Amino acid sequence: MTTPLLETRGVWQRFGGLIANSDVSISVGRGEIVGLIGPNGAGKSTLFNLIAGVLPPTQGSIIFDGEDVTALPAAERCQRGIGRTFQVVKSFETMTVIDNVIVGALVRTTVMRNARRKAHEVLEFCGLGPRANVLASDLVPSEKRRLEVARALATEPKLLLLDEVLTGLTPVEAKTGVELVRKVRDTGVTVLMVEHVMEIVMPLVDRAVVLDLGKVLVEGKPADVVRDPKVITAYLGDRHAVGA
Amino acid sequence: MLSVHEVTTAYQGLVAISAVSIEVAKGEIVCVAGANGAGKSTLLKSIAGAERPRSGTVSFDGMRIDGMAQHVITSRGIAYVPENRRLFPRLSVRDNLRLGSYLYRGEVNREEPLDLVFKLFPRLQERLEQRAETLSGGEQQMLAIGRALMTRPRLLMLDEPSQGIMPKLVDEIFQAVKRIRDAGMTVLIVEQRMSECLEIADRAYILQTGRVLMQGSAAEISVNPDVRKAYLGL
Amino acid sequence: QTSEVVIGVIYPFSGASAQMGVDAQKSFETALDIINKNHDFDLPLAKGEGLPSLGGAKIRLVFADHQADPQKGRAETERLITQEKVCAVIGTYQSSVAVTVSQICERYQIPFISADNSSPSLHKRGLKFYFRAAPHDEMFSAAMFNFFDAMKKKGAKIDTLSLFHEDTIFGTDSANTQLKLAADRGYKIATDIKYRSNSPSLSAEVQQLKTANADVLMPSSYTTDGILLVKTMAELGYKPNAIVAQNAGFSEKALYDAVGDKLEGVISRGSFSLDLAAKRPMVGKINAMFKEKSGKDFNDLTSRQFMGLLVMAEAINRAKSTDGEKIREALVATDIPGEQTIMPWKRVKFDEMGQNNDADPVLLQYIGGKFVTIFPPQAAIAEAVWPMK
Amino acid sequence: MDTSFARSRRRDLIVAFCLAATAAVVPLFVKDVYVQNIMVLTLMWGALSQSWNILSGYCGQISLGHAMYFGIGAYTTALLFTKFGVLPWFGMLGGGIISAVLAMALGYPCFRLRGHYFVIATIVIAEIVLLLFHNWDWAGAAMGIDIPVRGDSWLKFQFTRSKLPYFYFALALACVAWFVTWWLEDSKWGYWWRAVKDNPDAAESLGVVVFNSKMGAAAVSAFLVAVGGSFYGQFVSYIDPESVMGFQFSLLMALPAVLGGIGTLWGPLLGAVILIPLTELTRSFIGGSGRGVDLIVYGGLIIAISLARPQGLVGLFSPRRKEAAR
Amino acid sequence: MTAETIIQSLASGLLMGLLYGLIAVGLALIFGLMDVVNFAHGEFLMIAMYATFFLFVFFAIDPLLAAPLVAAALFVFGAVVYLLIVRFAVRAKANAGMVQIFSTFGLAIVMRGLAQYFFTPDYRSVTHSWLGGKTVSVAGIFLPVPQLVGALVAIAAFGALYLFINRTDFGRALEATREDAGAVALVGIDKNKVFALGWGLGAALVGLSGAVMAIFFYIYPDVGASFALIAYVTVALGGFGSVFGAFAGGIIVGLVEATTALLLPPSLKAVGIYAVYLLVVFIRPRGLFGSM
Ligand SMILES: Nc1ncnc2c1ncn2[C@@H]1O[C@H](COP(=O)(O)OP(=O)(O)OP(=O)(O)O)[C@@H](O)[C@H]1O
Ligand SMILES: Nc1ncnc2c1ncn2[C@@H]1O[C@H](COP(=O)(O)OP(=O)(O)OP(=O)(O)O)[C@@H](O)[C@H]1O
Ligand SMILES: [Mg+2]
Ligand SMILES: [Mg+2]
Repeated sequence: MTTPLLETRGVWQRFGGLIANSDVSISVGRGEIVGLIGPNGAGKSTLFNLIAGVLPPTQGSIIFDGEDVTALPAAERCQRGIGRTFQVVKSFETMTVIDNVIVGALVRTTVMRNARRKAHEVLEFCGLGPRANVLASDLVPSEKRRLEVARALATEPKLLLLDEVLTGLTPVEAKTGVELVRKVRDTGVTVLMVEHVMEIVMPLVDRAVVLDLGKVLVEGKPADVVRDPKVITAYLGDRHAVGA
Repeated sequence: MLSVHEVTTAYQGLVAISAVSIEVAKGEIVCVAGANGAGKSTLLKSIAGAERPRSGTVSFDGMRIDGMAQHVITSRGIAYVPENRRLFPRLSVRDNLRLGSYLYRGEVNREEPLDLVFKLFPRLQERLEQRAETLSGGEQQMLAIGRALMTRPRLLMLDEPSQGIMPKLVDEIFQAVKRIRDAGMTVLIVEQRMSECLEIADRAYILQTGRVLMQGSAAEISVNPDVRKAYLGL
Repeated sequence: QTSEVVIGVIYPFSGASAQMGVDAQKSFETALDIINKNHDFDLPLAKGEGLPSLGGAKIRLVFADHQADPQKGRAETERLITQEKVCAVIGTYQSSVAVTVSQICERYQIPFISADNSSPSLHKRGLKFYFRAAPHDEMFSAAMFNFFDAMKKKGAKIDTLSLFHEDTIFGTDSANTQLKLAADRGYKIATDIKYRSNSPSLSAEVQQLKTANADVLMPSSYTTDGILLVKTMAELGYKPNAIVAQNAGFSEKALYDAVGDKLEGVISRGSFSLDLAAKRPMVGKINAMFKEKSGKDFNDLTSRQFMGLLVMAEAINRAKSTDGEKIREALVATDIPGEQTIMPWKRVKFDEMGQNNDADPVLLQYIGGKFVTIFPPQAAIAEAVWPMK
Repeated sequence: MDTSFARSRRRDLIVAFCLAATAAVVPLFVKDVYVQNIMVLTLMWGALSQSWNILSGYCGQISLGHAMYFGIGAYTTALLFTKFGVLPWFGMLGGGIISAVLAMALGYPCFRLRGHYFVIATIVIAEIVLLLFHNWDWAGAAMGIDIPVRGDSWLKFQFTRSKLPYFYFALALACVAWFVTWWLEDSKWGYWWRAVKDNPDAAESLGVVVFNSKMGAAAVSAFLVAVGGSFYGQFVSYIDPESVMGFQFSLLMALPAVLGGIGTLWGPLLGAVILIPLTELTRSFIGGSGRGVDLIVYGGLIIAISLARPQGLVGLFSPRRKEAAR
Repeated sequence: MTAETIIQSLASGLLMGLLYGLIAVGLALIFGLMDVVNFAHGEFLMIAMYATFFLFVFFAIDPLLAAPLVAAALFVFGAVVYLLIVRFAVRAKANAGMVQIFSTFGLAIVMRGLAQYFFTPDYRSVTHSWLGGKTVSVAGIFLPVPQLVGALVAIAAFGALYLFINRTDFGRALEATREDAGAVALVGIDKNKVFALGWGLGAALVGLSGAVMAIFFYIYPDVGASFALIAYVTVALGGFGSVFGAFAGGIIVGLVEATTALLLPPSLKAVGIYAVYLLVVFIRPRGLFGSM
């Protein structure tokens, strides 16, 4: 593997007095599935926002695909291949599901026919095919999260940022979700995901990065990470100490 | 305490739950589980008055509450934490919590449940002045539960409270639910994390495509082989 | 023979100037009464019923609302002509609407009497079917300056003028005329204030008037602004030497109801004066008829509207036809002596542009709660009180 | 799935063609100029509202200052013609281009504003321009511009009595505005605009350059509205600031779209077809009373329609909407 | 231009500004805080002025005494308007903003029509009142008493509104309902009651300003149009969500208007106000003190 696909170099984010990210340097290699975990409020979603270009970092830089994208706006980063979902879903409520996805597909093509075909493919892939013509506002929360993924996939990203898209699933359903993410990776997409459900994270990710209080706490193979006492005290709690 | 009898609720003609009956006795923790789209949330909405059942009755403390306005139902002692939380995004954490005790305005001890809330979620106490919309996902969930507790409910209905909560806290939340029950409240909880939930629940219902598939004591359900296969993936 | 002659009357009946339309309606109805019923007045068509040379045909008026919008005025005129089959049109209060209404009348060759528009530009557009029996602002303003000249001769100090005018056609036109006359006759313009009509406040404007403190304040304002102007002047302690107003608001009852106590001695131009009733008793009687309908005395506007219909009806009667071209010819030939009007005019006779240059304006002064004619001398019944109050 | 979508698009086109063809022959049977006048106004307001709808309906940037573009179109044409003898057709184009450029220039600072701040900015800017025209002597100031009509001429686009040429122009304008909307609706822009309207943050994350999308919508919208304004100036042959730039024109432009269905293909035309004849008829037949009854009726209907069908009347007709709602 | 002119202009501007503030205070509640568009604000003012006028004509009640009565009447009116019309407009799922604009715009037209029908389009004035026409003069600067009183009422009204919004649970409930009308039921708040009260209060404040305005302004069915836009700009300039902002907005508008009239032809007065609004929001997109 050559250069990593994504690198954050000493990234800081402050909100007034609150430091949401402090000196975060992580890297994600091509084709990896990396789990970003950590306590509530650790700064995971904030880091996603910095990578996707919603906010400029207070300090530090973001390197994507070998180039410094720190100054680029979100739309430009999407065009370069960063796809993301929002933890608090942001569907286009007055549009149908398929139209939501078409918006994503239009980054890569301006031919409507192709965009539409692409959108249908992605919807089938995500299991939303039957809901294609429903208004997004009529979806239930779990479907909306899947729509977020579908939309992001339609932009044909090189890097996909998934922010808690597999929550609220029964363990059985979660397994299908895990399969889905694997399939995504198999199409050549690198995945950086936030998830709190260990049953999902553990089997899925190649590597896990643990954030705590805005800083990288530990980083490594998932099996090692969950055994780390620091992670257990800060994040997992006792039950998982035993379980893992 | 709560009795749902043959309730059917539909969205624009599309039936989401049909003839669902459940009972919750005082002091119980009852868990409702089921696949995505089974109708769990719809059931809670129908009880809370957020959706109007097409038929069937809902009684609380022996009084029919179906058809009542949602705010009246709340004032009768049912607190509902919806799946999407519905915080007041541009108000501060403090104001969100204060509004929770709106029904007790003017009373000296209106802030009483605050101790419990802060004990459960110390993070909220640190963030009192922050706008709710800028809280992290998990913090928002904490605030939603905290706000519901401020209404001093007799029946607390939680829709997937563990969603977006870190593992350490998930256990704490379930323990908290137990404590809440011990503090005298009754809890109706919808959860996907069935195994954890069943550990604290007294009884459980399983919904499938809008109907009650199974019901029984938590212990029974958790050892039922079908359940273990279909829902726990074991 | 036609038993009915239909005339279109187009005014604002809703919106900010609805009151003008409603008053106009009453005035036209008064004139209609006089034409269609038998009255013993020395006015054209008063005696006998209807139009004698059309076999006693009665006149019917169709009112249309133009809402002060030129496009609507246009559309309504077209409707009146093509659907209601009117043979003549009278309007419009707002000059901007008169522009389009007269255009349409021209296109359909239907005569239009501009009863109460005073913008001088209107008759200079080379329209063949446009007629105005009443004076326009150049004539009115000329009368004012004639008056100033006369007062100066008598020793009054009149050197500087303050113009205060609103920003629609009426005010702009009026001010332009006054500026020109002032330059011609050697008066100095102390300040020329153009303000936005229906402003919520005029304090800044009044403050500037006060600073300029000219010998004469010459407002061209509609009723609303007139009321606010006078109140604001009182509040800011500005008492001008004299006010000579370009009519409009300053001939409206509403203004004097509101601030009449502060206006003792104000002078306004006009084409009508009730004190004419002393010389011509029928004026008083007709005024009474109007007052019964509207609760108001005739003022400058309503009297002109009244005359507009009479002049038109008289021409139709002479034309012996409801054909537009024939009526036009009859209008061109109109020659009604001043005594057969309710106005202090010499007579009604149109020049080649359709303007009646013999409609002598008068200046009226508000004294003791009513208007008295003070100028020109032949019409005056009292000496001007100068300075006011 | 795909084909059903294509089919409904094609159906829209066929329906539009049939409607336009029917409309084109109507004046051959309806000769009454008053009725023809109403038809011209209906088509014109339909076209204007359709154009407004592009920026405000599809892209969600509610503008209540579009009268400004309308007025600029009218003034450009009238000034060029009366001062320099430039034919109205060039004036139309010029007015359109000036408006489009102005829309983008103003968009630059304004599109940062959200919600009511934006709406009020649009109102206020239009009001400033109105006041400037009111005080601009060269452009006639309050006196306005009286466009001399010498006789029927297609070249000078003026006709003394006949409404037919105006009718066909208005019809063409409505068709163009409709077609542009139809065409853009299923294009990159159409999707971008709707995305921007629903959730700009999400749109941005999907590669939509929100700012450019708004600029595009503003330019197209302003251009078409200005052409409408040019037409109106020729049609009325007299313009003054109040009668082409007044705030009420901005509201009137929005109203058909809102009543018919904002952000929909057919809404503006449907709204105009109902609203314009209604306003004209109420004014003509009950307005002359001077008692304000026409206002009560007109206002009452606006309240009733906007409350009874907040999503617009178009939902009553369109099968596609129902499908979507299913 | 003398110093006296400038001082007088600024003093008048300040008083006028407070008056604009007074007219805007009701709007600051409904539009600024509750985030509901009321295009009929000017017409609310119009009926308040008529109410004052008729109380004066028929019962010889001085506008100053009439103020509380008018406020009470308007309170009822506002609440009724909310319950009969606005309630449905805010409920609309599809394009709620436009539905609010146009249902209240329709209401404005109806109100004007009704006023014309019942009161005729005549221009009315309260001819004599305790304060009308009175002026105090301080060192050559004239301060009209009605406007002075208006200014005091404005300050009091803003103070009361500020305390009300920031110190009471009702104020918080109002904000919560604005944020998510569907969610307030979760804490036992009846959104219709809260908003009806909010509208009632907003209208009552308009009632106060109407009574003050009637002392020195003319009254006719379209009078509201002169003030509506300025009131909107005032609220937006100060920033949505801020009571203090609307107050400051009013003062700024008054001062800017006075200053512009000194520098430009007075017919362009309003341009100054509008330009300042644009300038402010281009620099601060949330207005001066806005929170939303
Ligand atoms: N705009 C903001 N202003 C102030 N504080 C903010 C803002 N955005 C985020 N924060 C704070 O920054 C911290 C990090 O938030 P973030 O959303 O990144 O957490 P997270 O790791 O995603 O947590 P979770 O797992 O609960 O979603 C939180 O404490 C949050 O309250
Ligand atoms: N607002 C709505 N409009 C239309 N259909 C809806 C709506 N809300 C829910 N439904 C439908 O009703 C059914 C039941 O939904 P519900 O939200 O009750 O399921 P759930 O069991 O809570 O699922 P989840 O685990 O995803 O929360 C689903 O098929 C869903 O599609
Ligand atoms: Mg997060
Ligand atoms: Mg659910």
